Order: sequence, then structure tokens, then C-alpha cells
Amino acid sequence: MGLIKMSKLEEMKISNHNLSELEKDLALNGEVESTEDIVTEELAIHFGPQHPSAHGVFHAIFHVKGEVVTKIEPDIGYLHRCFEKIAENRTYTQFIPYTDRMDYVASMTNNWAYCMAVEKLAGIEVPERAEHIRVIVGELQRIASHLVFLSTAGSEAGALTPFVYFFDEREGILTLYEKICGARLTYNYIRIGGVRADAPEGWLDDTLAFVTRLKKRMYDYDRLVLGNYIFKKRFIGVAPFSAEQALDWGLTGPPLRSTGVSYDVRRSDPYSVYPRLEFDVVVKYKGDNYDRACIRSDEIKQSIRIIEQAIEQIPEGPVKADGIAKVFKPAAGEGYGHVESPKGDLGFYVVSDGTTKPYRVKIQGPSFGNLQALPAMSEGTYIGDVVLTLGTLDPVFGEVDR
Amino acid sequence: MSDENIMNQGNSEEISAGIKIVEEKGIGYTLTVEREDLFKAASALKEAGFDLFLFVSGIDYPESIKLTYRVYSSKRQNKLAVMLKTEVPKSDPTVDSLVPLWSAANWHERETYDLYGVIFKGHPDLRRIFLPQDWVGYPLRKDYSDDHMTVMDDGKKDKDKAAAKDKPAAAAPKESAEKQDAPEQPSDIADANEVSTNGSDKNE
Amino acid sequence: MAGRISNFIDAWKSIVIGHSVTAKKLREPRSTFFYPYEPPKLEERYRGAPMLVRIAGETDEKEGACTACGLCAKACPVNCITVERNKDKEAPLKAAVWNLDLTRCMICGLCAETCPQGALKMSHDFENAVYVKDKLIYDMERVLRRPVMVKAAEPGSEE
Amino acid sequence: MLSSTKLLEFASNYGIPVWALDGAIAIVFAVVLFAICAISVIINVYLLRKISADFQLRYGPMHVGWHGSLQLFADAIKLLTKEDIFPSNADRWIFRLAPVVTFVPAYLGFLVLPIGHGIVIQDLNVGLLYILAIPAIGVAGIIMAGFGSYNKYAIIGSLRSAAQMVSYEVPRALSIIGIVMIAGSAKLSSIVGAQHVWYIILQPIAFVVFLVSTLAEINSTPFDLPETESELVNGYYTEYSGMRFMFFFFAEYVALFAAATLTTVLFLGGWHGPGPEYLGPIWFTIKTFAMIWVIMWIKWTLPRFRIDQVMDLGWKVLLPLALINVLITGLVMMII
Repeated sequence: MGLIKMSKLEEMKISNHNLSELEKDLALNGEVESTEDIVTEELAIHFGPQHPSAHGVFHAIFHVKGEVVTKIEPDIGYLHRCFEKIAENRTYTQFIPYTDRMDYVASMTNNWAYCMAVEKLAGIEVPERAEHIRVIVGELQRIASHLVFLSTAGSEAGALTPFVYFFDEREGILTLYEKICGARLTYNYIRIGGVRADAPEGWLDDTLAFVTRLKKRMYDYDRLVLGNYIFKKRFIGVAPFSAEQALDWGLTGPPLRSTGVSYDVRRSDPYSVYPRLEFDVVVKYKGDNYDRACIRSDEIKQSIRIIEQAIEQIPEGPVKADGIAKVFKPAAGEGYGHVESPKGDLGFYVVSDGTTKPYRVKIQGPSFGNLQALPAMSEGTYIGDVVLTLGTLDPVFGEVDR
Repeated sequence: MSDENIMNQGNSEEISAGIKIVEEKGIGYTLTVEREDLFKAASALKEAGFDLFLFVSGIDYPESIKLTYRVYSSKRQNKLAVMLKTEVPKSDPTVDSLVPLWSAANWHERETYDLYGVIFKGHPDLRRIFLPQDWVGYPLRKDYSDDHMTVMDDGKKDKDKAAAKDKPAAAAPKESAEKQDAPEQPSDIADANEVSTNGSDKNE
Repeated sequence: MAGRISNFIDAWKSIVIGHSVTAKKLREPRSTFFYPYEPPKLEERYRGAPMLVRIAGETDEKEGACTACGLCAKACPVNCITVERNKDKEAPLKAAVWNLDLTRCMICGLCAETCPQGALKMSHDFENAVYVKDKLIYDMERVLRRPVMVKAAEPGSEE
Repeated sequence: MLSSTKLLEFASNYGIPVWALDGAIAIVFAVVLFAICAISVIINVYLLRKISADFQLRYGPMHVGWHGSLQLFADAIKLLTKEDIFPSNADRWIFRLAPVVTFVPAYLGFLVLPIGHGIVIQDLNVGLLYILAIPAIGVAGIIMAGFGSYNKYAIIGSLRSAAQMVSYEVPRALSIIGIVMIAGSAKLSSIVGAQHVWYIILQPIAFVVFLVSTLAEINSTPFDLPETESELVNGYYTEYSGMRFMFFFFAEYVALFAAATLTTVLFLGGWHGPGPEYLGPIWFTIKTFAMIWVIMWIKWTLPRFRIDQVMDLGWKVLLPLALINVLITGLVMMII
């Protein structure tokens, strides 16, 4: 059924292209006799910059024909704060709070990727305990971000109640974060060579209790959202992407893995203690909206597995590398650190000229790369589908615009 | 891909004739080429299985802008990612666009054009991406100054603006918001000194 | 046809399951609380606006443990702290001016982390809304506080 | 309107012209009806907020009045005193009339609803036809709102609404034919009177079709396509504010109440219930609010369909089901 619809749509497009301007004029002035010649005018809808489901400040022009979007012209930059320039005027440590403000749904992984790049630049070894804590908070962050994704995916499809359930679960993670680093959204927790402070007493037990509870609840939530017939009808088969397309458009993270490409930085370029932890890289093969949504739910389960193992394995010891001066001055050189953030491959490319400030910090935001594929992915689908496709790409505009 | 596999990689590999990737501290495998050879090298990399384009970054040096591309391979067994480096002189910052090879390069190249002014030949739609189309200058260059911008802040700057209006060529408001944020920044202070040679007394 | 019927049954099953999940949630306790009437539950390490710690025991004393070394001002990424050392010879290691511009402060906690004396801590203030912007520029009087609320958020001053 | 001979005698005795008495009674009824509508809207909105809060682990409004019971009045005052924003390019009269045209038909539907035994304002012989036809006029107001506001989101929302309402009117009407066949009348009071066994038991397929198409008629989730906030900002009333917005809001909840009452009348036995006959209106109210609760439960659980799927469901699933229902009813009636 879907195939027939698409080909009809193609026909429509082609026949419209073949009409001469005069014919179009005639059609618009109502001087046509048979209904087959009626041409509807294309409508340009401005989606955003403020729109309930624009995920931030995103402006796009949708050219629609009836309900079908024929062309999308994205326009970004509304949240551009030029962090890369700011980084050149801050010391290495001072830039960490700024990374919080890029992907503000997943600040912890931003901190981590930046610190990893600087550690690679300066050749710093991170203590074991700090690495474990990083893995725990990083995976908690992935869960939190995916919970936000699931809630917004539901609410964009019109289900407003799951939205609250997922946010309620996320509150648990935010409270854990408040306990360990004192903030609920902009953590500024990971430091060059370790973490800011050790986990307080009982925190690891709280975390374990939380993930155990979440594991039970995810079963219900999956049935409520992803298993729902209407949800499936809205998501399955919409905006599919093949592996070749996904690679060509530079997708990373869940959107890429949903097409069958098993690219996960935790496996393909292992960092921290991930090689010692057992987990599966979730891969789906259809690459449609439903796969992009399901992959996140499955990754939550894998993250829970990782957290359980990391809590089991965590050694005692210091949480910060020794001998890092307050005014940190790495030798001239380059460093590239990347982590698998909830959105994809998040990389920081830091160039030092031997002073206290980085010479250049390049931020490779996965949302930027993923958002780029939106027009290719969703042209020819319905207005409602474009909104969902934007949602399943899960861009955060703090990171897209930086 | 297991852990050992990555540990056992060699230090360099010849991708195709004359194109050799070497390991560099901090950033992994690197391939440095002249800008004329960029497209050829990139094609060779694509042939060799590097099918995922991750980013392009500019770095501003006094004489030139260094470009660093990162590509990843979903097919290869080892040496999965390569940094491709090239350099363009500031007098003529043009380089071949890689959009024909990877569609993903589109926005990344637009970003580099926007912030560094590097012109990518053969790019289908080379416009500014973050900044407004009528923006002046390329902000990530080290010699960029936003003195031509008007800064609105609590009326104090209005006076500055009025002063700047009187003598638009000579005195621009020197104290931008960026400088207030980071007074210890050396290059900006140097800029400010240069400007203040004409009419520093008009401000404040 | 059989496929259609099974599809139909699946659809109704999933919808009924969904309703059972929401009905189950009806019995769960509410997760919201009455914020202005009920104080929020802040964790011990919660980071609010920075504050200076009074010397323990000296309740009436206006002096803090701050020695005006200025490291906090240097560590601040947004330059919201202004410190000036006392020029008076009797109390040379005290701050004459310690201003905090809360309109800029992003409460990252780097200042408290840097302070070698443990004199700067992150308070539990979170209701920072004011009608006049100038009120957000805190002077020393406003910032000096007894360390009643906060134990320690920083590793250096812990235990 | 003057059906009672006593009233006619009263009028002729005191020399009051018939038209004056007629008009006075009409005005009294209109005011009473409006008051019922207003109260129902107040209760509905309060219920909506509290029920949605129950499902969403929240408390809902708590501060204005006892458990937030006066919140709606506060909101009404806010909306009434708000600036009435008029888009500069809007079509003046169409934009202004649209809320009224949407609201009045929804309100007129109550004229023929029997609340208790013999308690009905105008017991029309074709009451069923009337109650299906009159509220459907409301879609004209929605199209006017979409067209008049000079906004692309609004026009798309209103066209969606028109398509949806026209499509679902058909299965909705067809699903009731079975009931008319059993009851042998299109008069609502006789339909209720004939319901010794509730028609939800005799006509389960009809009930499902009727409920689903009713949800579509009142733009409730999963059919809230005309006002999908994630796609069309607010659909046809994107540009409305203040009092005009309140009219749309009002119309929506009156429509919800009307849908619940109609379902009660047709399928849940109307005023029937244990106890003496004068308890009828109470049973009626209880059933109506139970129905509203169910509609809200659905509203707060399900996501919404896409516009083409809505059309598919209406024409390809519900319409055949409604026809099959008529067939089955006919066959069963022939056999019995």
C-alpha cells in the first residue's frame, strides 16, 4: 500500500513539472474544465523559529502541497553563541561549564568529550575510579536523554501522558546528579584528569536502586508508547533511510545504527573502561522512524546493564589525576577526543599552542550532522511525519548552533 | 571489533599510490596533503572505504588556514578513522569541495565558510549557515573584530554609539561585550590598543 | 483478510494495554509538590549562588575567612567576581571589596573549587528573582553568610 | 411551542398575545439551557484538569478555591480582560463571526435531549436526525475561523477539520440506524423508553463505531488533527485570543458534553436506573459523567493518527462496520 502511495506522489510531482506556466495560470484562475487539470498552489509554511515541536529554536520553510511536504529548507543559527571563539579566550578548565550549554539535555557527555580531548592532548592518565564514575554518570546521561526523546516522540505523536511519565523518571536521574555534582542540568562535573568530587556516600546504592526500578518500569512504558497500535501506525515505514544514505549524509548515533551500521564509539574506538564492560550495540535494520525510536528504548536497557556492571567493578582510589596544575598548560599539539553521546559521535578537536588557553577548539556536534539529513529523509511525507522525523533525529539546537 | 584488534594495528598504511596515513599523537591516523591534491586524496580515502564524513575544522594561523577533515570507515577492519589535513593560504582561501564525495560535507563546509571564509569550489550552496547573510567578516579568524557592530547595553553604549556616529571612521566603540568578559585576553587587548590610537578619549 | 483481522485484534489489544498502564498509574503517588508553600528538597551539594563563609564561632563578626587572594576572580569563566585587597595595614589579608555580579554568574562552582582557604562556598540560594537588575550585584555584606546550610560541595574542603 | 392547552387558556384569559408568551417561554428555556451548558463546561474543564492530573502524577489546580475549584473562574476573568488581538490581514466579519457560528450549533443540540422521563424541551419526532445534523453545522464556523484568520496553520487546520467531520458524520449516522430499527422511532424519548436492555449490549458494534466517530466529531485524541499542537501550533484557532478564544474553548467542551449525553441516551439507557422515576435525571448525569471520564481516559492515553489514516479509518473501517451492523440487526430482527 505504501509503495503505491509513493509512486502516485511521484506521478503528481512529475505531472506538475510538465505543466507550462500558462497552464498553471489557467488552472489557478479557474479556467479549467476537467477536474484533472486543477493544480493546487504550493504553500510555504514557516515552521518556527518558535514552534511547539521545533525542539528549540529551529526555522524551516516547508513547501507543502495539500498535506504533503515537497521541499524543506532548514535555517539554523538562532542559538549560535560561537562557543568555539569563546573557548579561545578561556583557560582549559574554564571552558568546561560552556560545554554544558551545548547539548543541554546531555551535558555530562559534553563535559566528558571535552575533557577527553584535552587529556589526549596532554597525555593525562585518568584514575580507575574516576573512569568508572564517568561511565556511570555518562550512561545515566544517556538514559536521561533517551527518556526525553521518548517523551517528546510521544507528545509529538499526540500522547501527552507518557511525556509526564518519562520526565518523572528523568527527575530521578537529575536528583542523582544533584547529589553527586550539585546541579540538575548544567553539571560541570567532569574535570581534566578525573571528576570534580567523589560520589557521596550511598550514591552508588541509590543509583543501583534507581536503575533496577527503571528496568521494571520500562516494560510498561514500552507497551504504552512503542507497542501502541496508533504509535506504530504513525512511525513504522515513515522516512526510511538506507545504510548508504545514512553514511552519505553523515548520520551518527541512533539514527545511523537504525539503518544497520554498527557504529558506536564505545566499540569502534573504545575509551574509558568500556572494553571491560559487557553490552550490546543495538542495531536495527529498517532505518525508519519506528526503528529510530525503538533503538533508544533498547539502549536504555543496555545502559542499565553497563551501570550495573560498573557499580559492581568500581575500585577504590583517587578520582583525579595527580600533578595537574591549577593553571593548566599543555604542550603544543593536537588532541581529538570523542565519546558516544546520546545523540551520536560527539567529538572535540583541541589545538594547543603551549599557552594556558586553547588555540582552537572544534566541536563536532552529532545533532548538526543528523539534522542535515532532515530534508533528504522526509521530503515527500506528510506534515505530521516531518515533525516526527525531526523528533526521531533528536537534535538539540544548543548543539546544532553551538 | 575486539579490543586486541585495535591494539595490533600498525603505525602507517598506504591507502593508494603516494597517499599514506601515519599515526600522530593525540588525534590518531593522519594524512596531510597539499590543497591541490585534497580531492584526489579524499577520493582515494572514499575508495578505501572511508564512507562517513564527520567534520571539517579550520584553524587560523597568521599566514594560512589549516583544514582538518575527519572521515570514518564502516567497512574496514582497522584504522577506522583518519584525519585529513590540508592548508590554504589566507590570500586565496579556496579549496575543492568534498560534497560530491560525501553529501554530509555540505553543512560542515558551509560552517567553515561562515566562520573562516574558506571558499569551497564546487559546493552547491555556499551560504553562511549560522550568521545572517549580511554579516561582515569571519568571526573565528584571529584578526576578526566586531568593532563595526553596535552594542546595546544599558544606555552607556548609546553614548558610545553617538560618539561613533560623529566620527564613524575614526572611533568605533572599543569595549565590546567580549572584551568585558575576558579582559586578560592578549590579542583583543592588542586590537584595542591599535584602534585607540585614533580618538580614545571619545569613549567613556 | 486473516491478516486484517489479526491486525484489528492486535490494535485493540495494544490500546487496551495502554489504557491499563495509564490506569495503573492512577494509583501511584503524585510526583509534584507545592513549591512555594513547601520548601524544595535540595541535596547537600546543591550549587546556588556563591557565598563567603564567616569564620566559625564569630557570629557577630563581619569578617570572613577570605584572604582576598583573587584566585576566585581568576578562575571565573565569566568574570563576575571582583576582589580588592584591603590597603589598610592592620588587616592586610582581608578583602575590601568582594562583589559578585549574579546577572553573569552561571553558578559553575569553579570559584569555590579554587579557593585555597575554603572561604568561598556555593550556597543553597535558588530564588534569585528580583524586580531591579541592580539588586543582583551582590556586595560583601550580601555574600557573607554563616555556613549553616552547606557542608561542602568541593573536594578540597571536604571532611 | 405552546403545546399545553392550559397555557393557551391562561393566555386567552388574560389577554396576552400568544406570540409574546411563546417568546417569553423560549427565552426562559434558552437561558436555562445556556446555564446548563455553562455549568457543564465548568464541571468538564475542572474534570479535564483533575483527571489529566490524576493520570499524569500531578495534582492539577489546587490554589484557587477548594482544590482549585474556582480556577476556571479565574481563567475566565483572565481571558475576558485580555486584549483582543485582531490580525491585521484577517477577514473582519468572518473572523469575528466564526466563534459564534461554532458555539451556537453545539449548544442547540441540547434542545431535544431527554434528561428524565418527560423532561425535555422539545421532543421532536425526528430528534435523532436533528441532534446529528445541527451540531455538524459547527464545522462551518471552524472553516470560517481558518479562512478568516489569514494564517496558514489555521487554514490547514480548518480544512482538516472539515474533511474529518464530513467523513465521520457518515459512519456515525449509519451506526445509529440499528437503534432506530430496534426502537422503531427516531424520537429520542421513545428510544430511551424502549431501552429495557441497554443498547450497548444489543448493539456493541454500533457502540464502537459511534464512540470512535464521536471522538472524531469532537476533535478529541486520537482524532485531534485540526488542532495538533505539535504540527499546526493550534490549528484553526491559532490567531484567536481573549474572549473569542474562550468561545472556541466553550464550544469544544459543550460538544464534549453533548457527545457524552447523546451516548448516554442512545446506548446507556438514558434516565433508566434503579429506584423511582424521579431519580432519572440523577442517573442520567452519573452516566454522562462516566462517559466523559472514559473519553478523557482515551484522550490522555492514545497518540493521534495522521490525517490520511484518519480518512482511511473513517471510510474503510468504520463505514463498512456500520453497514454490517445494519445488516446483522436486520437479519436478527427478521429471525426473531
